[in-house]
Amino acid sequence: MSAAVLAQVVPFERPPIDWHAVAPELILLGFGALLTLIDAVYLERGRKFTSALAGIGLLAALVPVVTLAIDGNDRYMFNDAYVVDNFALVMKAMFLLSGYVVVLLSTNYISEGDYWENEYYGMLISSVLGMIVMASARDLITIFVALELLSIPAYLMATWRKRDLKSNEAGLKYYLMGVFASAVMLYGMSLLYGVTGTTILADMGEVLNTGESTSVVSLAIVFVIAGFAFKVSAVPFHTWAPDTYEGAPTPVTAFLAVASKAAGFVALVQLVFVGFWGRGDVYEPLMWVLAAASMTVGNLVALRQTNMVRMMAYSGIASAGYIMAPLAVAGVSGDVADEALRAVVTYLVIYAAMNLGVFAVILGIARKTKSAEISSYAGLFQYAPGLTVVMTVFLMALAGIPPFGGWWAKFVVFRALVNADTTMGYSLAVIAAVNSVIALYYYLSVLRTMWADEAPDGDVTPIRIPASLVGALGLTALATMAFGVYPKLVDTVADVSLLVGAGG
Amino acid sequence: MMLNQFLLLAAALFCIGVYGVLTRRNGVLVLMSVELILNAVNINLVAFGAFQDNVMGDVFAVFVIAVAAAEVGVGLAMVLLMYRNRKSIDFTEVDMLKG
Amino acid sequence: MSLLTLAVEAVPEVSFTSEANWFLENVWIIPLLPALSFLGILFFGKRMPKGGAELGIAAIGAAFILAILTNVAWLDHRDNFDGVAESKLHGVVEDSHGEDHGDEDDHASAILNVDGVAEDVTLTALAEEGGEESHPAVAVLKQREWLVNGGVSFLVGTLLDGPSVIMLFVVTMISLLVHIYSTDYVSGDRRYTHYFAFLSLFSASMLFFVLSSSTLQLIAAWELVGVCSFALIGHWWEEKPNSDAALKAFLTNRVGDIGLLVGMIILFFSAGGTFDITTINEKVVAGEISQTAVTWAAISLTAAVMSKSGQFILHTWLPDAMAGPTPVSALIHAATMVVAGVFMIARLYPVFWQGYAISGSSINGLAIIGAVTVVFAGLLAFVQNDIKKVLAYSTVSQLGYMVMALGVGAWTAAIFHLFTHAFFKAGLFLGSGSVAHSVHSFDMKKDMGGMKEFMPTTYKTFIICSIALMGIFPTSGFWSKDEILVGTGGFGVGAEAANGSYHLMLVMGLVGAALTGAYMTRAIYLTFFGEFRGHGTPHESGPRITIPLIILSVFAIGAGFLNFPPGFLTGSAKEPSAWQERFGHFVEPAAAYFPAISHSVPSWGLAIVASVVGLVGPALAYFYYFVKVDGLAKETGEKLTGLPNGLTTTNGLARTGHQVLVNKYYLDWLYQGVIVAAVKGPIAKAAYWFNQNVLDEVVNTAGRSSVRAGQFVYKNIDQAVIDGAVNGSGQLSTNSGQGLRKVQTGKVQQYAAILFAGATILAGIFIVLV
Amino acid sequence: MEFLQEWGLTLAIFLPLVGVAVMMAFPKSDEATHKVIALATSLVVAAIGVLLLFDFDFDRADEMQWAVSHDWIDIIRTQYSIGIDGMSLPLLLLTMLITPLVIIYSWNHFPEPHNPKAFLMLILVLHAGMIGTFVARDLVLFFVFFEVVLLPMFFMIAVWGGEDRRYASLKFFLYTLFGSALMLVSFLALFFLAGGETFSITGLADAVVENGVSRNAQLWVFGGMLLGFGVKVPMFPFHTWLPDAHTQAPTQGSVILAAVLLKLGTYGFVRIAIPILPEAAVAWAPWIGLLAVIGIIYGALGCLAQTDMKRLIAFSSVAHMGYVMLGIATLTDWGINAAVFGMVAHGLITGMLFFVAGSVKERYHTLEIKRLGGLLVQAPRMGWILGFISMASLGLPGLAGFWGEFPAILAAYNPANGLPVGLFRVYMVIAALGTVLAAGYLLWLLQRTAMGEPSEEFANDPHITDTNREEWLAWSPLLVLILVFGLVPGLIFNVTDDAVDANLSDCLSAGDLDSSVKGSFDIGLCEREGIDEALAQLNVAIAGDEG
Repeated sequence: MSAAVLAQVVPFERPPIDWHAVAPELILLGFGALLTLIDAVYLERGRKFTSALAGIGLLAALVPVVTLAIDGNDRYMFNDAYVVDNFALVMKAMFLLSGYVVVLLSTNYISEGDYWENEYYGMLISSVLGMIVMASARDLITIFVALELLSIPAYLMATWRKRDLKSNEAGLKYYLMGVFASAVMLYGMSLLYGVTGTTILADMGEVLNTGESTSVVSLAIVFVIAGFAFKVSAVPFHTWAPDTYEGAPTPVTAFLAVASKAAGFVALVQLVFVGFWGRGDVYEPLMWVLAAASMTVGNLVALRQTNMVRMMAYSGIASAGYIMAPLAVAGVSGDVADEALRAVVTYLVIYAAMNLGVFAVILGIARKTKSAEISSYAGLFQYAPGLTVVMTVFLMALAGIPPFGGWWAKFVVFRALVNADTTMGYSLAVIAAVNSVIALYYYLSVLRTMWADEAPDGDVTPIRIPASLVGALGLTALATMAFGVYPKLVDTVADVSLLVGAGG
Repeated sequence: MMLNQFLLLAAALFCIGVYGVLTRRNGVLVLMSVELILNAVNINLVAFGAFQDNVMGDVFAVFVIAVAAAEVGVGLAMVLLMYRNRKSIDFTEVDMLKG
Repeated sequence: MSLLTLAVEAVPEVSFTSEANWFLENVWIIPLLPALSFLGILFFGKRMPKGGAELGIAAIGAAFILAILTNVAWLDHRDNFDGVAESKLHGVVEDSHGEDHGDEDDHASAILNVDGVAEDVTLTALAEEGGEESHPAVAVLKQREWLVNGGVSFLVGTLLDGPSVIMLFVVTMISLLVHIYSTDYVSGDRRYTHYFAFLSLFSASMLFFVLSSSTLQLIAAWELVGVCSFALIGHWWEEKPNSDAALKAFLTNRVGDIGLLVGMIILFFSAGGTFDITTINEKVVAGEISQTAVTWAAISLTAAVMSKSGQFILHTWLPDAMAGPTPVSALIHAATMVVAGVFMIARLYPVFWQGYAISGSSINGLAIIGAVTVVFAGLLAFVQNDIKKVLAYSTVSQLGYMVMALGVGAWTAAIFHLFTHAFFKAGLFLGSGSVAHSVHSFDMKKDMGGMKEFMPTTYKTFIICSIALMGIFPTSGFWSKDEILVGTGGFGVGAEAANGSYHLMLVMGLVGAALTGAYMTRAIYLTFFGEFRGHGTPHESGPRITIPLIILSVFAIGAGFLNFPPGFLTGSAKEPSAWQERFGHFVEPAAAYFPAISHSVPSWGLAIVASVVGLVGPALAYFYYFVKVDGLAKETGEKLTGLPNGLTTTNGLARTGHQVLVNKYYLDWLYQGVIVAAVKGPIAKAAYWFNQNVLDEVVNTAGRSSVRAGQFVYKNIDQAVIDGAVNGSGQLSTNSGQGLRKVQTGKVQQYAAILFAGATILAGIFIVLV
Repeated sequence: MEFLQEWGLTLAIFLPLVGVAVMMAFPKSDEATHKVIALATSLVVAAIGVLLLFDFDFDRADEMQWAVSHDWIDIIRTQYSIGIDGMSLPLLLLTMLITPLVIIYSWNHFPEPHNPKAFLMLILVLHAGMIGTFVARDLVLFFVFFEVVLLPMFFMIAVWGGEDRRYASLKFFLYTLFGSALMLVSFLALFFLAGGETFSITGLADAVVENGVSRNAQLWVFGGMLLGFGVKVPMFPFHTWLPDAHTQAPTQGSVILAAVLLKLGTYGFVRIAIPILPEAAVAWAPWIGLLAVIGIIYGALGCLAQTDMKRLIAFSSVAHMGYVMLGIATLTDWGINAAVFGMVAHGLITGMLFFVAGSVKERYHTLEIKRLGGLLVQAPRMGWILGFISMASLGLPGLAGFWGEFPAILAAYNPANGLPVGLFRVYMVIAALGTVLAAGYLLWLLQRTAMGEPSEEFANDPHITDTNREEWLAWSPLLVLILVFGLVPGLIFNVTDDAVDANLSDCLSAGDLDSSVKGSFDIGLCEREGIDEALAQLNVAIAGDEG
């Protein structure tokens, strides 16, 4: 009987694997394993070099990415389930770099807290691994796996400070919302699979393109997008973000705010540009609603925050709105779509630089004040002018004041919206414009506190900042300024297109 | 013909799961509710797979099951941690962070 | 062209001139001298032994000599000119422009670059370009480019003709005398050096003014003299009244300057975009400019004259200006600056000639203003106890004569009166100064009286100058005033050739003459007769004060002989002999830029009438003061101050009149109390209130502003503004932000609910819509 | 020179930033080094300015010189393109002059909280921004520099300002940012309307015509710019940030603000708004003129109501910029020449006024006019300087101020074709009236601060000393220039004239109007009688002379 069953089984032959293409993933995998091994073997004694090792790992994984980029031609594997094209490479590089910066941020923070350290980096690396897989994932299964691979370690990292109730709560909320969202998303995916009979996005795209529109499809699309909207903390799926950001260890917050948000967007654009390409009628208005809501709610609530991290959480929600905005017009035409994609990528890259920078500063200040309350930043300019100036650069960049990076990011978004020349485009542009003024206000009031007010306890002993943090600050500040002054940098990397996959 | 019944079952499971997630105060029960949703998904996948006879659905289902295991593992760890720190696994009590 | 040539490029030299001699060519040196001395004194004055005075005197002295030589040269030039049968001028054009000029520049600068060294060209460009026949022009014009704007180049230069030549003489001479006088008068002053510095600056500006070849230059100099007068009136600025007077003077003049600017602008454009005086005049004469434009220009310029030359209703600053040191009053507020207005009319005479249609009319704005000023100012002089105030008002009234003369077309007479008046009025001021110097006061009633014993020289000179002022034969005043009266052509006087018959002006003129005589008699009595009412024993002033007085009084007598009316002594009214109208011949421009004004023929009758009237005033006053009051004082032994004030106390009508006069027709009250106070007070406040309340509030919600604006003082408003402006659209937004926060309860399952609700609702929407 | 022609302006822009970078390397404590570095940098920049002045070809003042143009951001066709012509040269040099002077002045006058490093660094950043704005020939580039200026000024006020600094600084920032947001929007709109081909100013001017941008669109875009620049100028209804900013800012801040920053707005009008959108300019001009004259009278009245010296000066800026705007509103090259001259003059004069106000504050620790007095007694030189600049500021001929005012008034008599002549003549009279008020408040200020006896409060206060060395060093150049430009206005007019004319006649070719924005006044005059005959005669005569 069973023999008979076995007899039916077609002999399995391994699909061809392009080792060069998967080299980054493999390297990270290796380092992750290595770290876990070290942890198992050396226990405490591993502390000394794990962070360095993690850093090296991330940079090492960058090497094949670069070589791939130089080589330049797109590679497809597992009948197009796994693609390495420019877009993928750019995003991978960004993930690896921001991961590296997070390592820099973490080094002292983690080693000074009395928690296990080695797992931390193990988690970090596997989460980044998930992200770079996500960058090339072009079918539902891979996307799902990648998503979980990057999420589950993130849950744990958020809960890192075990004995701290806030950290617990942060992790718990993040986890619960996460699994719930992904469950909903999976349901949507299952429906999609049911309708199209495939999980490969490209094929799915063709089916949806030709197939008539059924309500099931709409439902499925909404559910799937909702899942990732949760990841990028777009209103109304944002609720977890502020709490988690506030409670989680700051470096982890930075990681979530930049890397995992970016990962969410990667998935989103892949779905929109490859999978749902034909169904602009559904995802465009959906994106419009999400973007508008996120920008407005995020900024308005941010106005009333007294805690810097929490404020950043809301500002992050708002920026999620900005990044989504171009997707609301993506379906108009091929060129517009390309422009929209570039806008998204540009924004992600610049946003990574300036946001990580902000968190770096927050960490630096917290080393002295042990607090992220905005009021505790008063008079910073008197005793930490350096930090103040850098923070000014970052916040102004976020507010979009030239010549700091952010203006260019906003500019491309506006351009994408205006160029589409549709009502939705213009209306979003207006909303975005209004919002950037509101945003300016809360950024400014932070600056005002730092520059103009007196230090609360008159204590003006300068802050000592460890080398790694300085490194992080330097990197991010440099990038932010460079992007702002010479946006060409971003343009070259952001010059990508996904439509080839969807055949226009 | 056959398909719809599976889908309805899955939908029912899904709804029950959601209901549980939203209403159960006990952490463990919430986790179980999540499992219900995932199983609804699995049923969908397998049903569709059989219906369109390609293996992708089954593969997907397998992945879901595997991942779900990991998820629940983490989840239970968290509930445990919560119990350790505050001697309770009532999710409604967890609201230090708000606003 | 590089930077180095830029400076040069800014000043290419262009000059049109008859083969005039060196002095006429280089007259620009004259203003330059005092200008240099100004800088010299400013920077090194304090280190000089005499505190810079010597430098000033040296400079102005040199200028004076040059001025005399210039006058001589001019005399010669003027006569030769008549000799030139075919009246043409030789044009020399030095062009450092090069070809490097844009097109629009070329036709513009072509106005000047009528090149060709041996080319015969008449005085002014357009006349030449137009190729039209033009009057013989005797003036010497030298110009350089000042700036290029709108592709047109503007010139700065010297226009030397009769009026400017004579003014050179007057200004430098009086200035020199005043310098010398001052070395004694203000010796030991707290700001001795600054004083002389500003004297120099003033002389420079005034000379620059009289030589101006373009209206732009005219404006510049006009303002500059104004500033000098400001600085010198406010010389003792520690005391508020002085600085007030200075401000008043400057601001009043500024009011007039609106007229000046507007007028000049109108002329600029209607003359086709040029500031060049000769061009403007010629075009007006040639009737190339619409009557309306000219009229408006004339009217606006009249405003300027009224303020600068203290014509009635804008004259009020002049008496206050007496707050300055006396020599300054003599130089600036009697002899020179205040006649700038008159001179300006004379310069742009065609404009007024046309604008007011002077020839042929029997009344016009200019004339009436002048006439009114003559009388009203004369009356005011009666009630002054401050001797300088008396002289100030008499100055106003005399300026009235000049303006009136110009108004009735007696151009030469006006200049002539300006000329003579400069001497005797300066003499009077310096005289009063000399008296005040010894009694340390200007109050005739309190601190003077019987001065003739103490200071004989001053007394004699003062008397002479007074007689000249009263216009009694044969002093200079007589001749000039008589000419003016003739010029009015009222009641057929000088009818054959009069430019119009201004009866009213004639009458007013005569009345003015009578008044002048009367108030001067009063002043003389109060100052030099009766018994001394001051303290201490006054003594005659030193030579540095008396010598100028003597010189001036000599001129006060002699200056008039320069311009015997035709038919006097020799010759007949029809063909004047060499000595007659010498002055007129000397000053009156014979050029395309001067209107064809006809010269009235003098009449013995009027001369006699005038003299009689001129004597009646003094006679009455003499009777009242020297006989009645003096006698009263003698028998009662009372000092003058204690005496009942005759008429004004007995007769009600007279009393009110007296009141009105004492209050200067309530003009000051009107200006200070009403207008200025209003602008500085309510109006400005209102504007500021508007700023703070309305505008700022508009920045925040317009609604709240209108409600609150009223009851909020400035600070509160600012507070309000903070909320408003800062939050911008924002109170609302922060509130809504607050509201939205409520959603963030912290309960994870509610979050989940929101998430799921969001998903399903959206899904529902799209299922329905799509 | 070749090197400079290629790199000079770029150096001028970025050297200050290099200076900042260098200063970062030194600890806050050794102030001497910071001062030296800052001064040196600004002087080198100034030196570049001098070389530029010598290398500048004044015959081609209407062309861009030292022009450089490289691709910057291809996808929006933005270029890094900079250059100098007769119109921007004076302003550029003014900037290059003011900054070193401010640094010299600061030498021993650093405001509290004492932190020379940061202070000087901010000044240098400002410097870079200002220079960049004046040389930019590309809208995006212009915008970027225009914004760069904001932050340093914001901090200068917020950190070193007076009592109300937090309020003033934020108000300043939000106002100007609001303005420039609108400006950016109109720039983008213009870019897309004109075919999205280029951001270069000249390029857009042509593109607007080629793409036949609708009159309506032009009006809207111009309106946006009007707001953007108008706030900066500041024009009448948008001026309320100025008094607060000036009153609160430290002396150095006020000086830079008054001397250069305000000019960015007016410069924007003459360099960008009018050349690119002549038709809209004609439509808006009457309104601009109206706001301008309102500003003149209004600012003057504001001054009369002030009790604080610095605030008074601030309001006087509103009035003076009113004249500049009036000149611009006439759209004649007379008016615009006057405007440019006015900008420079106002820069020198008001800058000086603020310097003096600062020094007075330093000595008397108050600027309340009624408490001051007798400055001439206690510090005679400073008193005379105050008198001198008051005279200059009230537009006395022979000093710089006059040449900003009079030609503007004059131009208003006869605005460009297509503008309501009668209306502008009314403006002219009102503006002339403004000169009286100007004299009023300035002399009034002079009388109550400088004249009279010192109030017993300060009568024998040892701190009240006469002008000191740094002050002389910092002031004398300004004083000299005020006089020189007053006597030889050609130095500026002759430079700007061609450039302005070129810009306006560009409008002609670009605007494709019914001969509307005819630039130079003599053509504008053609409506009125007189000139054309005159010109005809001229040509005849010239021909005659040649023949």
